Amino acid sequence: MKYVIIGNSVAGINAATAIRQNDTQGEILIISDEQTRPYSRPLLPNWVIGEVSFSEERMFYRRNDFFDKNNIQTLLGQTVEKVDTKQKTVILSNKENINYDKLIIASGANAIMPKNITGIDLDGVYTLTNIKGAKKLKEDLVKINSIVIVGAGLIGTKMAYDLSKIGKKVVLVELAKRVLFPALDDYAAVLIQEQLKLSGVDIILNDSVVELDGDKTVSQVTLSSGKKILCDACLLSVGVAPNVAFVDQNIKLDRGIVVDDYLKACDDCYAAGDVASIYDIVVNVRRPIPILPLAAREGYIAGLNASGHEVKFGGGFAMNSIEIGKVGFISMGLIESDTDEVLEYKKDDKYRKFIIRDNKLIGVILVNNVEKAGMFNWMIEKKFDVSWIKDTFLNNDFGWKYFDKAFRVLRLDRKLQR
Amino acid sequence: MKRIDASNLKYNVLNDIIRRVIEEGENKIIIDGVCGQYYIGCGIAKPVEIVINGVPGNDLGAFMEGPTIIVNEDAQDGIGNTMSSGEIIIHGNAGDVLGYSMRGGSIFVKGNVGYRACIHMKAYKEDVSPTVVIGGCAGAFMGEYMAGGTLILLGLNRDKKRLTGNYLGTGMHGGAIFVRHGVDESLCSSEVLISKPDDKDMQKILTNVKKFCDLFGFDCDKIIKDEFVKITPKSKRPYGNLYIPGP
Amino acid sequence: MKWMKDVKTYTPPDFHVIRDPDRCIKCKACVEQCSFDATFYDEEEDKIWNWDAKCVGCNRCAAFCPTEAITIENRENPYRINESWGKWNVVGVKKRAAFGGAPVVSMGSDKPYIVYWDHMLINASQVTNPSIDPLREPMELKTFLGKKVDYLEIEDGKLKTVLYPQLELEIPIMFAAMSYGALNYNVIEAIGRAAVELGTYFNSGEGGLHKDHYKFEGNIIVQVASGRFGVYKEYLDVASAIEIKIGQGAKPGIGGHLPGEKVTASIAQTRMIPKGTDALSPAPHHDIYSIEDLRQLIYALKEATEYKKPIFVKIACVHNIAAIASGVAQAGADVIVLDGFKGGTGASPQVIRDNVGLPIELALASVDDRLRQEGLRGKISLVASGGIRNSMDVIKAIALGADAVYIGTATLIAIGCTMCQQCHTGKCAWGIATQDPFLSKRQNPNIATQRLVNLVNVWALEIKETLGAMGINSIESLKGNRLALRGFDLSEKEMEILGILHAGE
Amino acid sequence: MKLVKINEDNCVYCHLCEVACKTEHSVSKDIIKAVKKENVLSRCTVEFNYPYSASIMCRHCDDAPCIFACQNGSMHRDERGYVVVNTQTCVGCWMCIMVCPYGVIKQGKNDDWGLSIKCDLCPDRSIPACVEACPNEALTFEEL
Repeated sequence: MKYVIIGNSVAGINAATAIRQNDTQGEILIISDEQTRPYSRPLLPNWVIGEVSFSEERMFYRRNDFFDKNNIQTLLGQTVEKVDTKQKTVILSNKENINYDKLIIASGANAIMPKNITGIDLDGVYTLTNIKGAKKLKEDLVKINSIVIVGAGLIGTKMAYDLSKIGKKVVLVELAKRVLFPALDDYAAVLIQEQLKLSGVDIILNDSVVELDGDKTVSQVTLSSGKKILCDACLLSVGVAPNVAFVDQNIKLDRGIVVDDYLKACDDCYAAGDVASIYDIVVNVRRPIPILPLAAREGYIAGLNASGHEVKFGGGFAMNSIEIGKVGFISMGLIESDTDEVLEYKKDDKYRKFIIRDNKLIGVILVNNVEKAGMFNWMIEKKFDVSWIKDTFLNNDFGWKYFDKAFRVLRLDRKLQR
Repeated sequence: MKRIDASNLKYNVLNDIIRRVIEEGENKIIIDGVCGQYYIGCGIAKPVEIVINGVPGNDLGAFMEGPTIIVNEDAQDGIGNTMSSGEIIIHGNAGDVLGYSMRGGSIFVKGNVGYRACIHMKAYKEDVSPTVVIGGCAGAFMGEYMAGGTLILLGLNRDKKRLTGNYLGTGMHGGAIFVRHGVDESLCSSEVLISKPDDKDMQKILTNVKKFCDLFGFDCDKIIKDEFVKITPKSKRPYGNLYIPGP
Repeated sequence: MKWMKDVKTYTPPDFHVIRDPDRCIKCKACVEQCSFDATFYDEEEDKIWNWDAKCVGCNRCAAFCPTEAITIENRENPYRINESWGKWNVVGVKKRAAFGGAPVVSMGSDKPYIVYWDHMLINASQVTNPSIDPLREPMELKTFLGKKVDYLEIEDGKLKTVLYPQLELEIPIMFAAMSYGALNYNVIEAIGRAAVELGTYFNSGEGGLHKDHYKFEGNIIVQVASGRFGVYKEYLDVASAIEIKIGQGAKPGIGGHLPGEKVTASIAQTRMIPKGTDALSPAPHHDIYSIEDLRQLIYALKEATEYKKPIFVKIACVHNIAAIASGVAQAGADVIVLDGFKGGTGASPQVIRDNVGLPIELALASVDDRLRQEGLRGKISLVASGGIRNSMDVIKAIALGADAVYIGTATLIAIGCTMCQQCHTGKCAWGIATQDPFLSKRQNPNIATQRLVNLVNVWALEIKETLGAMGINSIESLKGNRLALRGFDLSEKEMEILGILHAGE
Repeated sequence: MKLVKINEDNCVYCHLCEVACKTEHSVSKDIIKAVKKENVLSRCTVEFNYPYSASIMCRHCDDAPCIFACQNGSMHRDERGYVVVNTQTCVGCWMCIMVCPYGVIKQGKNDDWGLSIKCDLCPDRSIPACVEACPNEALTFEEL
């Protein structure tokens, strides 16, 4: 049995791990266009500003002996040009053909380069979803004194904070009315914005970049409001798009690769991670949810299914954890709703918000008291009936003490598995 | 139905016979010639009917659970001692300590009762509550330490006699005593309150008096139209303030 | 501090809580363990405070402090020393005057009365009638409690006489009557399990028996007291013996009183009373005003249980105990339980506990004497209780004439009790005499059972070793063997009552 | 797999498990230094809601979400099969906290980085420190 995995990151690595657990003999090949050992993508902003380096073990996703220990072959620095699911072949850009018995596509997603911005091809325009983009930014960082960051998502916001921390002048431009738009509501976003402002970040909301100017290198950014900002560089972080250029017609696409409940894209072919369009159990649609915990689990389940199991993937939902300055927050699922029951607790920089629909928890925002967040995550995932316990959600000391004894004992004794 | 002749039988012999008869599955027993034998019906936990002709001795129906005992003459002391359920019907007078600590079932006495009737009678679990109806008069200390249940005193054959003795309801901390024709307040202990029965109480009285009249052939309407008073404890904790934590 | 102390009712604290700030790590173990609010945490100051006036000296905090930062000290009498008044008399007057109530206390009397056990020495064998090594030779501690027949009739090689029901004890030590209500579920559970494991009996006390504890059938003695709480057919049936409680050593002539706040739903159901009402046990049984009346109740219980169970009658030791015991024996009791002056209590008026009654040693000796004189001692069994503190007290009690003993206070001390005498408050920090579900958790039945089993087994070993030293191989041979005892530091009259010779004689 | 069983009916809310945990996970292994100087965080937390109290710590899920959520493999299964965090590599992104269904991972500090603190079932001991310290067998080490 030969397993081929496209993508050497979270989903791919977990797929390989799962396959190796089931099939100690089969051949596993990981193909990636990157040359490096799998690394921790969320740490790229930290790497850019020099907080962490590739000489440190924490930069990597798995320890150095991972491939040897699990007997996994790798083919690094090779781009996949085509996948032929009929012939069960992967065609590389160097025209080499690799046959497979089972294929797992875990090619991830790349930064979106908005087409409607003119001058996007100039030097000094950066993205930060992979090592290539990050390296460019890191190399040029000494020359950069002021930078415009387009898009206040997780990467944009974290980068804005990190860059201003090392003394760069940062302007953060966001189309929406607040930073971290899909992850936070207004109240929580204001807390984050305060932290950003404290560290010197200029935030421009409800505005977008229309033009980049400069002689070879970006020197000015024009916003749709007409405002012009002088800068040395521009970081684009407006989102990611699945990496699906190489798939054939057997694999259906919507925004990502369409998969069934077993993460199967077509016969003997699975997709996992940011590239896969999975079921969002909170908003009830299929879409790629590009977050690391889901990618890992999808990869693992795809690996299990590729190696003979039949494990259902129940779907996922968006969740985020980030710390900006003194404010740490975790948000999960839906963050705003006018039609559902909303519970809120606000006091200074403490914030708790819960959205409940049909007695099921569907959204949570926790700011600065996040240690029990996972319990809510469990409730969302399990569609737990919270009608009898929701009154205690707003307590800052929420915990097992508020549960029904019988339920609590069953859970803590691991009789009720997650 | 089984008839037992109790003449000249010692109480333990008689009771042994009763127990054996019940074990054999008999559910109605008539005992003739009873003359002071103790403990008839004691500790029996089956819904049998025992009819006693003659005067039974002390502790009739003690600890019993379920039987119906009908005494066609007078009865002695300790009737229904600590009984849990069942019914005792006395077609005459009864002696002292009637229904001591009983917690369920009912006792109907046609005539008078002696001292210390219904001491420490108690109710529990909301729905388990004893009822005692006394046709005649009672001696002192009636309802002492009473912690639950219903006691109705009718005073039918009063005849200048005092309706109750002294110390009515001493240490009472639960239940209610209903007395027809009212009660002399000076006989009551300071722990009780005397009031007028409300409609719910009257309903309870009516139900029990009706049964009493059916049993003993009195005119219910005539009895019930007289004034009743209700005696209830002032507190569930009569001695709550006597003590302080020491030393 | 939370609030100023109440100056109007001030009496000096009994204890001083000393906290070593260098050792204190503010882990709050003491704070959570103190059920009397004598130690508490001030979050704002990040400081743990002590409040001496509230400390009862239970030592729970000191026991739990992981760094030994806490020491509890007895406070000296702060008043000018007055030999005829003493602190307790002064405080006693003040408290009564300030609160207008009689102090209720728990456990046995703590006053410095003579303990006769400590004035008796046990004999041993030398040369003649050699001593026995119990580790290698059989040693019989088995005891039977119940009425004995005068003689046995044998017909055709078979026993013709019908024997009275007997309780069979592997060890002549039983767990004394402590009711559900005084103790909580977990403690009764532990005592029951220990009784089963040890082959002895535990007494339910007057509070009825929780349905869950019916599983100890075969090792239960149930009590019928004046309140008749929880007494019904099944309760009588599940018992191996029934004890009629006439009196209790710590409060002879006084009724029981379980305050309404302790009557939880479970206790209400077990006692068969309404929830939250006081559980009042009248001082006397109101159907017992004479020996004849007692006989009536004894036989009522026998009738109710078809003569299958021995009936115990427990009486508190009072001045004419010998005559009373004789009456009880003649009333038909199978076993007489004598409860001595030093016996424990969950709650008793202080004056009664400390002044009324008779030490068990004297009472036991005089009852044994009297019953012998009347030829009754061979027919019935005697159980001594109230102030049995160690295995040698057991030996001495048996030598003075007891068949077996009840242990109560020792049982509680084994599982944690520190005799702080706060049982009546319901706040027992050791989780014993409390119904508070949070405090009750402090008794883990698994651990408590093991401790009780250990205690009684060790006592049994000590008894066997002592018997061996005396050259006796059966506890039966020790019974009433007062020659095995010698007194010292006692008056002639005391020795006469105890029926023992002076040491050296 | 042996785990710490939580017997809430026996918990007396004494915090001694926490103290033992802090001491065991300190550098000095000295109870007073561990708490007063090192400020060690306890891996177990005692909760209280009268009359309930119990010490809660990692349940070492078979299918541990924290391992999946970890962005750089710091959260992993050790050779004993227990879920532990590599304190050398953890960067404190709190992704594990976000998914822990028992809410038992705490936020600590490790030089410049945040550090997820969780129960490691005392690798240097045969019985975890909290179990050994529990005075009432509210925590027991047994097969679950």
